[in-house]
Amino acid sequence: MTRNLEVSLYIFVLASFIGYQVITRVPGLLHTPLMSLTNALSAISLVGSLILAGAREGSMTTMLGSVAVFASMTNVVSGFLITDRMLKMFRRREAPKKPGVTPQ
Amino acid sequence: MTRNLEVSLYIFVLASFIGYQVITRVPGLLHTPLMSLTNALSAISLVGSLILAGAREGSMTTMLGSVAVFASMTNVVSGFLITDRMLKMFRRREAPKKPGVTPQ
Amino acid sequence: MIAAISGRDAAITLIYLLAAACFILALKWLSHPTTARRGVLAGEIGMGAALVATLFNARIVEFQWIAIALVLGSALGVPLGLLVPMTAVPQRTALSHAFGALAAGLVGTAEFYLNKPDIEKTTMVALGLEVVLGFLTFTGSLMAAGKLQGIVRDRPWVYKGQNLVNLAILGSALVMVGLLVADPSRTVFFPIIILGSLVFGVMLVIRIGGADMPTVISLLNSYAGLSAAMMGFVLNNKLLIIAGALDGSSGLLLSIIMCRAMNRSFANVLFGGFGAEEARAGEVEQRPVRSVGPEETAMILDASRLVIVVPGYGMAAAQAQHKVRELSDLLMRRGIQVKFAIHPVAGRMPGHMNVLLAEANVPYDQLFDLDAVNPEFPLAEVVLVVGANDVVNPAARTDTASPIYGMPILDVDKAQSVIVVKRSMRSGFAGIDNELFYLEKTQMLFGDAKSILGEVVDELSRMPAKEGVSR
Amino acid sequence: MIAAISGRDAAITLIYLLAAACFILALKWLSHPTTARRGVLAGEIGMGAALVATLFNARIVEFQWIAIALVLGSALGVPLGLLVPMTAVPQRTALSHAFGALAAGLVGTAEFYLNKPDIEKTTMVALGLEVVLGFLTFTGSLMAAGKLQGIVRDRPWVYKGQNLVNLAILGSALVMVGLLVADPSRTVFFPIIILGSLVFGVMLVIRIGGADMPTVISLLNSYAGLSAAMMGFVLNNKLLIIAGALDGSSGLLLSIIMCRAMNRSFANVLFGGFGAEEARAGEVEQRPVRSVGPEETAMILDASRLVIVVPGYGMAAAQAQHKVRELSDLLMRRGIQVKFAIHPVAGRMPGHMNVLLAEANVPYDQLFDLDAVNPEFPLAEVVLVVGANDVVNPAARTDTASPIYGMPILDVDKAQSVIVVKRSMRSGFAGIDNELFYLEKTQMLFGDAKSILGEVVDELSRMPAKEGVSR
Ligand SMILES: NC(=O)c1ccc[n+]([C@@H]2O[C@H](COP(=O)([O-])OP(=O)(O)OC[C@H]3O[C@@H](n4cnc5c(N)ncnc54)[C@H](OP(=O)(O)O)[C@@H]3O)[C@@H](O)[C@H]2O)c1
Ligand SMILES: NC(=O)c1ccc[n+]([C@@H]2O[C@H](COP(=O)([O-])OP(=O)(O)OC[C@H]3O[C@@H](n4cnc5c(N)ncnc54)[C@H](OP(=O)(O)O)[C@@H]3O)[C@@H](O)[C@H]2O)c1
Repeated sequence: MTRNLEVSLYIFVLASFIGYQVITRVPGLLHTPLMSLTNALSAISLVGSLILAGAREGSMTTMLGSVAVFASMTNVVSGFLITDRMLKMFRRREAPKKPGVTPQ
Repeated sequence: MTRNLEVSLYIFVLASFIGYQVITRVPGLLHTPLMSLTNALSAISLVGSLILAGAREGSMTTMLGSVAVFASMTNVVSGFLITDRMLKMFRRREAPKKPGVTPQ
Repeated sequence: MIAAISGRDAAITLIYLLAAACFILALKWLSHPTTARRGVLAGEIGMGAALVATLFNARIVEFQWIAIALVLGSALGVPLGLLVPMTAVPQRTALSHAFGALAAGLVGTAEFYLNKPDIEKTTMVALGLEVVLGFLTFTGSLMAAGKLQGIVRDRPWVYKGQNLVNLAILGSALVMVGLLVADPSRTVFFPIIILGSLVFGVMLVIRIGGADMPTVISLLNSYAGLSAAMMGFVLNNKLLIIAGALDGSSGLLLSIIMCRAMNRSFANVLFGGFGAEEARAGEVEQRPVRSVGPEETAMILDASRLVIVVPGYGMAAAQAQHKVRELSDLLMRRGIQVKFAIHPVAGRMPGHMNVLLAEANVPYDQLFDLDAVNPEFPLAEVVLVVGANDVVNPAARTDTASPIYGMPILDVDKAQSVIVVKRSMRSGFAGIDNELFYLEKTQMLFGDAKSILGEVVDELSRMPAKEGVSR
Repeated sequence: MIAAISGRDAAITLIYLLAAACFILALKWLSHPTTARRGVLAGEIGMGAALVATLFNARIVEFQWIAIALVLGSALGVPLGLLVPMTAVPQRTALSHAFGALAAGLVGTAEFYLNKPDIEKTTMVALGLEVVLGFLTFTGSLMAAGKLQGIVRDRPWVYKGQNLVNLAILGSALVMVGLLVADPSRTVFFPIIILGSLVFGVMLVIRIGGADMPTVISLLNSYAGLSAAMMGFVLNNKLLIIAGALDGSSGLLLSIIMCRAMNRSFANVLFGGFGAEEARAGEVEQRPVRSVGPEETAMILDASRLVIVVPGYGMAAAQAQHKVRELSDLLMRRGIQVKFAIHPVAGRMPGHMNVLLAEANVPYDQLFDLDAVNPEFPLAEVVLVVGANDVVNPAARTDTASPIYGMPILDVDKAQSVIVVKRSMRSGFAGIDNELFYLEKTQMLFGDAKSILGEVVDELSRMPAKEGVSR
């Protein structure tokens, strides 16, 4: 066992607790946006792949890294965009009083 | 800045988040027990003082350490005891139907 | 162990910490519609900061590949984010899990070949998990997306001893990880591990019916998160661990919520071949039902004070949400109170109905969940069931033999009268008959939800406005 | 940086992690009375495990002092835990903050003298904060305890330019910490820092009235937690950091809750000298009020259907909670509904009333908080105010000049009739007159809460039972 592992374990346990706490507070109303948002967030694996793609440590590493960057970046962009698109649609009572209002 | 500091900062931030999350969920009903419990928990500084008290690194260290151990241990014992004592008293409707029941 | 780090690394570290905080806040703010978009913003800020900071990492020496990958990724991301219709959200989600997991798997692979043969044992464990989870989630999610999109055939592919075969595949992959932990120089195993995981992903999902996909997708979601967290263990990057853990727990919780609401176990979802039943029980023996036309429906609705609308998968399938909105607006302007009853697993993914109705611009304070609305049904003169079936099936309360027994349902049968919009007497996802349709108080409005409700709307709008009506 | 650690240290580390998890669960389970005691158990398990594990630390070579300290600590802890009456809980809490903070301060001191002169800058910052926070919390909490116990005179000690002096003391202590960070060999500063902190603690609290102590105590609580966390930074012990952070946030949140409920700012609490006003406005000019006797009170109560009891500090001061319980039981057995309205800052600490009533065995589902009960007052024939004053003072709604203006109160004045139990017309903690007492519908039942309510109970029990009463 290494210090790094020790640290990682602590971080993981604490973060999982937080995840449990905050996510149980998300109402069913927003479960679909929740899915797409957490999705975008976990695309942070970007930081791992960026280093590989730029580290000039053999063409294979560069290639794998670049593909990974591509995949993650796709998730980042699409994830945030679609989440925001969904959330924009959620409205309070006011709006639909005048019907025919198209979702902005 | 050292790796240790980096780690400590992460732990501190995450733990504070958790603290905020769980404690905002404690109902006013239990705020007094909450005080005494967190109190007992923070007496975990015991682990720090134990090492000093036992490390045979000069009589001053030993002395300071021992006093610290004494102080923390007092909090541990009294904190848990009184919290449990309070919580034992909280009852659902059933109990007081037959009046004169003395708190166990 | 005072290991000092350079000013630049310190800065990067702190930015990562800030990013982690942003991510947590993002999810925290998602707890209410009014703050949700702020949450997205927080997430974007964190992501942007982390990305930029990483580019300053000393190990990065050449940027052209990074630039290309980022551009291409964005180029694909924008359409995926902006053009995908709301009804295709489940597929899109599955697809992005596939991408995320692929990234994790590839990074793991690269790390292995960079650091072999001297990889510290615990690191190797994490790396192995990262790769296995990554690649099985990759193919699994692709399959799921394919099934939902109808590219892969939806019908579950089941044969005897299937579970054994699958477990064997997964098992051997894990065993080889173990061997690599013992001696990382046995590099030959690595490709086999990858292959095994890829195959297992396919096998896992191929046996599951399309309707169960949402649960599986959430499960895969938590795998993807876990795999990202493992990547964090390998690179000891705390931000990765945190984000991974958040993603993982969200996936896990959602799948648990779904299973609960369906009153089923993970095992049942993964190995039950539930979808198969769906296929089998497709047709049900005919029994007399009262059917009704659009015009009469319009009159019944117009005659009542409180109407509760219960949307289900059928509304999604028919894209009828806009018609439903029009209808409810019409009724409300005619002084009739309209409420929407949303079952947690109505539709095909968590929150499915909420998103569709929001898209159709129905205010969310008009939507009520199970517990809130169930006491109201007895007060409703009419309940309009739009393409919902299982979630309003009384068998869940009464018939212990039924596959959905114990699943909490909307007590539509307690209402004063019920109108059910569906195309036929065919059963829903659970593939079982629904007593509700045969009740005295129930009338069937047969037809495609969108078109038939369109007719109801026309009828209503043709009716003369009532006097002295105000909301 | 692969820094491998021995098997023993690894074990200790994992046990610490487990302890941390236990602590978090402990607070989580405190979110409901039915799980709360499990929470205490979790906390004890975590603490026990951590303690034992630490004894295996390689640095520990001699155990006699540890043994002695542990024994003495327990010897003092048991009576403090078991014999302290519920009404003295505030003092006890203050005292234990003092102990905890002292421990942190001493450890910090020892660490400094062990590692000087080569102490890494950031470590020195943490160490400095630990020591300053530790020692100022030590004396501050002792003062607070003393005031609440009546050992130190309660009346705030205020003089001109006091804040300046205090800030100067604190400031200089912090400056010297800065100097030590720059060059840890300047050890001469260290004792001065300690002294400054000790003095500042006294100065901070000496100017605050006893009634404000609870807020101050919570604030000191968060300091103590922070100081423990800093100790964790110094020893880089993650368990310490976590526990400290939990303690710190709880203290901070509680003090915020109190300030909100009193509609006051920290600054006002710490520098406002609120207690002083209390002293000044002790006596209020006499105006006519309707007073009532125990017998009539008994009859009025017996004649009503819903009685709401509003307990306040007076109930605690009089130890009247058991009499109140008896009264409510009598009434309920006579078919009268009894509810308790608990204001968040009724009494002298958060949850004060809840604990006292629980001690008197009142079921907690009979207690209702502000938001839950306020709509009910108009329905109550009688509201019985037992030693509450500020928390039922309508001035908080109406009189912008009042010091409690804006503080959310229990709308007792909206009830059909009110009976107020107190000894005199003297004002409460805020030291202001209370319009409620002069209303048409209000009657004063003068006397010590315990004895006078005792008489009411006797009257009631002497009354003939009503016919056909059932709960
Ligand atoms: N929401 C989730 O997260 C989730 C996840 C996994 C599984 N599930 C399962 O999915 C089911 C959801 O229940 P549900 O009541 O919403 O849907 P359902 O039980 O699947 O029933 C949908 C009904 O809609 C009708 N329909 C289909 N297309 C239509 C159209 N174009 N126009 C009108 N009607 C149409 C179908 O009848 P016709 O064919 O006769 O028209 C069908 O009976 C539950 O069993 C749940 O367990 C949900
Ligand atoms: N709970 C907290 O956490 C907290 C913290 C800080 C400050 N505070 C402050 O404390 C106050 C609490 O309000 P409160 O209404 O509960 O209490 P209060 O406003 O302090 O009034 C208590 C009343 O009880 C009466 N009383 C005292 N001893 C009595 C006895 N033996 N028998 C009968 N009556 C007796 C007193 O009148 P007589 O002298 O005429 O009997 C006094 O008017 C608020 O102003 C709050 O801001 C609370």
